Amino acid sequence: MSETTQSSDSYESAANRAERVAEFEQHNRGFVGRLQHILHLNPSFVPLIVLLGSILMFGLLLGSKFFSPFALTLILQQVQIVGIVAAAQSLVILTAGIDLSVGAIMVFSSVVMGQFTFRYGLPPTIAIACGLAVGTAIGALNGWLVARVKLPPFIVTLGMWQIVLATNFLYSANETIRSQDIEAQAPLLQLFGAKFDVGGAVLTVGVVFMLILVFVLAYVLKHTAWGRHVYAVGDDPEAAELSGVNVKRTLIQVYALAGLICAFAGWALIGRIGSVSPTSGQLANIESITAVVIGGISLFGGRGSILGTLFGALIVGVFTLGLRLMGADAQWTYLLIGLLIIAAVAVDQWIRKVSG
Amino acid sequence: MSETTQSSDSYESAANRAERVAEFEQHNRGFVGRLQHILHLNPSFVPLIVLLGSILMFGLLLGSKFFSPFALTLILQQVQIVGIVAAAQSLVILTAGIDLSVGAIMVFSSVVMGQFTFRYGLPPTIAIACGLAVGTAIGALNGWLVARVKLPPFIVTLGMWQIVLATNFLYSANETIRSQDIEAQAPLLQLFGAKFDVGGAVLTVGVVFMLILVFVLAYVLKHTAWGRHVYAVGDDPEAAELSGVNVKRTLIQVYALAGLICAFAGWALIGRIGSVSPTSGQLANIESITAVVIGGISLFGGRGSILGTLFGALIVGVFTLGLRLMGADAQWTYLLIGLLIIAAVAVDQWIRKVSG
Amino acid sequence: MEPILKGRNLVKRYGRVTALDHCDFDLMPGEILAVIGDNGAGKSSLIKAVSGAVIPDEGEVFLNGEKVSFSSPMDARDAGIETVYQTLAMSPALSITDNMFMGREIRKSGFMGKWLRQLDRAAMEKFARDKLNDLGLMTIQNINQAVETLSGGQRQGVAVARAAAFGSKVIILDEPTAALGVKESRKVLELIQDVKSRGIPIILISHNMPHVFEVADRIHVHRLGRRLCVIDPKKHTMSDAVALMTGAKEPDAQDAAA
Amino acid sequence: MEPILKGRNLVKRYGRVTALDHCDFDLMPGEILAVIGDNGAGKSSLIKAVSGAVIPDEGEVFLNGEKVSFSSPMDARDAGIETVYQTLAMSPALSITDNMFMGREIRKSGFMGKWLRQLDRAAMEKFARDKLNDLGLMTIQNINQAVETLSGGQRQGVAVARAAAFGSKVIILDEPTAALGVKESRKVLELIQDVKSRGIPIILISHNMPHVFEVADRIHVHRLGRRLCVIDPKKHTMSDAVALMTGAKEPDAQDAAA
Amino acid sequence: GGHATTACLITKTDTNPFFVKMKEGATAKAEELGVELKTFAGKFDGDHETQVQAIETCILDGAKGILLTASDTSSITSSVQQARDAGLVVIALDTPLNPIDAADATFATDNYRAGLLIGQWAKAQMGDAAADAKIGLLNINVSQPTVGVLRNQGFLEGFGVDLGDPSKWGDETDPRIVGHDVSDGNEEGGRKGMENLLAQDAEINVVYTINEPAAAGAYEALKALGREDDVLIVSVDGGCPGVQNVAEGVIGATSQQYPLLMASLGIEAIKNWAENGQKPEPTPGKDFFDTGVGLVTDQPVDGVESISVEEGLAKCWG
Ligand SMILES: Nc1ncnc2c1ncn2[C@@H]1O[C@H](COP(=O)(O)OP(=O)(O)OP(=O)(O)O)[C@@H](O)[C@H]1O
Ligand SMILES: Nc1ncnc2c1ncn2[C@@H]1O[C@H](COP(=O)(O)OP(=O)(O)OP(=O)(O)O)[C@@H](O)[C@H]1O
Ligand SMILES: [Mg+2]
Ligand SMILES: [Mg+2]
Repeated sequence: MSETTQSSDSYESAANRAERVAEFEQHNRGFVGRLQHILHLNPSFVPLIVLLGSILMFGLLLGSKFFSPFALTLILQQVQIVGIVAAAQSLVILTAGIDLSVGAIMVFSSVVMGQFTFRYGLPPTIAIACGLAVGTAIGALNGWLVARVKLPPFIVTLGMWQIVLATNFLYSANETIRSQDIEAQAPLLQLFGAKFDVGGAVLTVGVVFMLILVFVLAYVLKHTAWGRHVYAVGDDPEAAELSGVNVKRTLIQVYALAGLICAFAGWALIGRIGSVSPTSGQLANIESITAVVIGGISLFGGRGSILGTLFGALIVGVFTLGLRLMGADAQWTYLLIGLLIIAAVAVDQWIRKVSG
Repeated sequence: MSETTQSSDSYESAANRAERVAEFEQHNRGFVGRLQHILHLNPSFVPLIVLLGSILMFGLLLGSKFFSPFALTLILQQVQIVGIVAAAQSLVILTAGIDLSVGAIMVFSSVVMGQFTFRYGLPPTIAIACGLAVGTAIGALNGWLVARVKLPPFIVTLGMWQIVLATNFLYSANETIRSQDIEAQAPLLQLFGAKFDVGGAVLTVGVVFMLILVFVLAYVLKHTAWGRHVYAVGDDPEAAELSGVNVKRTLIQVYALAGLICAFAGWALIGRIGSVSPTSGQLANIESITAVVIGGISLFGGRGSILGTLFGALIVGVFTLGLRLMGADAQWTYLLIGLLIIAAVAVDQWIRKVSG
Repeated sequence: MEPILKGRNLVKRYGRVTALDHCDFDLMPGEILAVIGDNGAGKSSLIKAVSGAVIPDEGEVFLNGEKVSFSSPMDARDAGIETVYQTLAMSPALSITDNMFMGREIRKSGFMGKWLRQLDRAAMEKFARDKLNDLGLMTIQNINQAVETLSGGQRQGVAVARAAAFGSKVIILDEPTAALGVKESRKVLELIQDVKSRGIPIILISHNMPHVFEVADRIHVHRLGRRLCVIDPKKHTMSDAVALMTGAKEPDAQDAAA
Repeated sequence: MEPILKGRNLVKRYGRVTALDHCDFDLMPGEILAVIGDNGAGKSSLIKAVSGAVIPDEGEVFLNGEKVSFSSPMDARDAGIETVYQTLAMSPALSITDNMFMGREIRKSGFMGKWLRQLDRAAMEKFARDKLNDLGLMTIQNINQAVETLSGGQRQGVAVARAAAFGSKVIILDEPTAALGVKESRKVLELIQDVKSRGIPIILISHNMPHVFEVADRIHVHRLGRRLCVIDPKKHTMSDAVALMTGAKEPDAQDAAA
Repeated sequence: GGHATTACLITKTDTNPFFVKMKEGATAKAEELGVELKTFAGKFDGDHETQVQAIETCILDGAKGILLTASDTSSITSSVQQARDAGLVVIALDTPLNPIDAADATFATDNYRAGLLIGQWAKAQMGDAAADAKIGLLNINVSQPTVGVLRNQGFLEGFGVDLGDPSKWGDETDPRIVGHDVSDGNEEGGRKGMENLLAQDAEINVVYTINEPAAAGAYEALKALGREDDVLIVSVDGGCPGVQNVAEGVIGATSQQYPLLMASLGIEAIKNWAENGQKPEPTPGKDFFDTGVGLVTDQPVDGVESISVEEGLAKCWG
């Protein structure tokens, strides 16, 4: 059928004569333009701006009371547990999942660490390893149910939350292990509470751990193949599967890693509150999800940056302390935090829109 | 250029010679096949099967204790509040949103109804109207923030939850209005608690309201244009917008309607617990979302049926009562409910898969 | 003659990418205007800008000589402009019928429709079935199938059927035959002729030159985000058109002015 | 000669819809096999069944004469079968580069790559840029643009570039030029010839008859979920092909047997 | 065993050690008396609905009596009435209902008195310095459940602060109060709440806490600043870890309650009701049966009755 072939070729061949790379008018940018451009490329800077803005605001309102090294490091210390858990939550949410069991895994891991040391007399290192293993295992089970049995993450982790929390209470018999006992017999459990001074500011190992964790995860998500797969799975799991990502394996890994991070949060929790208390961490779910969403990660998966989560957690921390310092009572603080969560995200949206 | 036109036409015209509607082999179905087909067309029957299965299971385990009219209507009574709230939640989740403020709206509306009657001495009808209006207004505000300011529903309703709850505590001064007082002075507030006998089974107005509400909403969602728009908005808001749905208006209406339904739930709550208690309803969020998800509505919006939600709420109710009757203590009940939530959804998934 | 739909100096930027670069556009009453251009030239952006789907950063749109500013596709639809977008704009989980009637559902007559606002499914299904048959989409076995279960071409057919059935002033088709089979493409071309004979002007974006030259009255050549020229298919060859849109050839003075 | 990829008696049902109805399929080594058929005939379902994207309800697939049962597209890819799906299978929020290298990313050499598993973005970007230039997709201004911001044709170009770059045994293209411009389509056809000259067989699904007749060695005509016949483009006209696939003509006995 | 007497124990939560002990006491006593015991608990402090459902379940289950620590003392009365109408004896444990005679009997600690004792002790302990003390209060949560309010207001009364409305905390105007914060009654919340209070005023020297876990958390916060030795922490509950903390100087004084006693008395009463149809009598002069409060401290002060840590440890419930 060469005649038809030619006829089709005849006009199409006109296309091959010349080629030029597209060049559109490049409009000039001033400072604002450049800022917009930076924000456009690094959306996690948006919550950073909100964070800096809120620090500035409270700084102006409260002066040195707020701008003291004490207050500022206090925020970091208050945020550390939520920050660590929110890092785990970010991973899961990036895959378009959600993990309601983070708080339960955290507190159960800490209980395992404590009880294994005190009830069974294991060396703290082993007990801690067991705690971390338990957290990872629960996470992996979540992942298995989500990836293999194809259950919705919300349901899996909701069920797991109840299961782990109930197990936690049944196993620990609701008994607290006292700070003094831990200090005397297994100080390693309190490692994350160890303090050191950095120019007047008191940091704890837990705070440093949180910061390192977030930066390591940011690196992994951005600069390794695994990280890209996490985004792809969250973005469109079908497309990811078709284009060669082992979606199931990635999901299981993400949930397991989230479990491990929560177990670390459990260890950090012992450092923070001194004791091992089975009733801790009941708000960790909602607080971690809040941090993630304020930080700009989409609950529909695949979009956002884990640095944003850190800023999100800090924004809430700044507001909470700032309001208390301004003398708002507990109920009013609660109300105002609600307002400010909405406002923070509204500002965030607005900046994004402006930076187009 | 008629010559080229013809050349293109010459072979394409071959297409026009004959036409036949496609007929593929229609494979025969037995009973199983027919069941599969029914389930395929009515996915909300799947949670119904799980529900019937669980009633049967507890019936076999507990005998007449469970199969008594009292026990079975007790489940309905225990489920009514969650059922009503879950109906509101279903609407919101169908639009790919989530409403964490449902519980707060519910109690605050009930507090408004109670305080307006007792603090300001308004006639109960007016106080109730005010309560319903307040609920609707809060819902509409949620909707406005989601639709117009384009904030994520999770954040909007999280913030609103805190705001409304704190307002509730501040306004009510944490004071309970006692059942005896309501009975004496404003029995209308307890309307939803009114009981009537239907062949040994005791039903309340609240239960009947829940059932009617669900069926009305099922009708609206399936058989009216507005209902189809709700699905379209949840499915793909951009496509819905492009194909002529007023996405913003629909969203605002959905959230406002959800607020109104929650306010009705607040009224029903007074009927159920007799008094107006500002500390009620703190678990309404999570319980309503659980019912919705067990009922098979996708958290990503646009898929599922509100009848499923009713069955989802009932499944949890059956499990809870059944386990309590079997003497499981509280933590064991939570643990088993956790397991059963996962199992219920797993069975659901499995039936769906088999009915392909 | 005054154009029925006119764009002037339209600009749309996406971050660093300029999709429309001070672009003009004219659609005359009753004509079929083809828009051709390379991938990424900005054709879809152009029709989105005139149909309310995106709001241009600069520039103006006129309908029947009057300045309009559509803030949503609904505004444009209410003004009688019906568009098939390249992405098709359908709700995947909803049925074919639901999608076709989205936003203009038919209600039952009588009490059920008036007071209970019940939809007349039977009427809508029949209408949908007929329109699909007109397009020769016979392989669609079930009119209540969810759109996500349709083949690529079937989906496109549904979108075209919707626009053709409801457009009253202007119909815009962005690559309506891209995924269609030979037979179905033919049907769409017939449909376009048919719509034109009803006096409704059409904008057709297509990469299929034979189709364009078969039906178009005028051809708008789009290049690098703007209108390069408008040519008359009776005076130019397909090779000319292709050479123009790929930049191999400069337009004649009078065409560029057009 | 033994087919390199063979399907026998493939069946795929979706609820009430039968997409593949005891369908056979053969791809010979080194050939370009075109698959044509009406919209909804089951062409995409067929190639999904042989590339692991769906698991057929019945029937068998053979690669190089050996029975294979791919449980995921990854299995097929590992066996050297690279596919461009009609839906393109790209992650909208990720960049062009990320999408092209999904699942086979290049790591940096040395410590950063070996121990910190850092990706070599520069190398990947260069490779991606080159492949896109080969296809003449010059209007893509920014290689790190998210795929969702590309025009329809640009997106398709990226998917084709990916398959062509990485396919080693079989390349399957499901309507690769549907959204492409004239120039870009030409480039894809050239690319197909080029891949064939490297000895890699290609399955090409297309509704564009001139393209099919230009490049195909054999044409598999698909109708109502099964292979109607296989024809030789040198012995049949386009009109024959169209008549066959639309059911206007019955196949000759020897073609139907093929 | 359908023939044995069935009793129900419904607690506010079963995560608070206090209620865990109450359940242990009830279980032990029930075993001893051959009573079949079913236990129920709310999901959090203030979870009223779950308690209502538990009462309904008990009625359905044919139980003879219910031991109840109510989350919402006035709302629960209609459900309680329903149970009593069905022939069950309902005994309020720890927290009296509102009105108190809504239950058949009440075996309770006086939470207000528990607060009062630690308030008086703290005031006496500080002596003259009490006049310009800086007080921080760590409550349970913003929904202000009644126990929390009673303990808090009791403490302030004992310390000599003008209460304002005694049915809620937070409306006092006394300048000595730095602030109220919430602790969720656990270590984590205790630490955070204390930090927030300290950020408002680092000079705080008296801290009231809702319970001993919150006190332990507050202590950690103070320790982080090196101020653990100049602040007086008082608390309520008297669990063994708490009393141990009194011994070690973490907590200055705590008001001890006796959940085991309440529970075992309650079981006995139900057994008695089932077999003899008799209801328990209140403590003479009170409208409830007072199971008593003991102030545990090693630094007794004049005018406030207290018991030593040894005694407290002997009676503690942990
Ligand atoms: N939402 C968006 N965000 C960023 N860039 C965009 C967006 N939409 C389009 N673009 C860019 O604008 C340019 C023009 O795109 P457009 O879709 O208008 O092209 P087109 O002419 O329709 O191409 P095709 O023929 O391939 O459909 C492209 O370079 C594309 O990458
Ligand atoms: N996931 C699915 N669920 C239900 N039905 C489906 C699904 N996928 C395909 N089908 C149906 O199977 C039939 C064959 O579809 P397929 O996509 O294979 O057609 P095709 O030949 O590729 O058509 P086109 O040329 O339009 O791409 C169609 O009728 C379609 O509606
Ligand atoms: Mg386009
Ligand atoms: Mg196809």
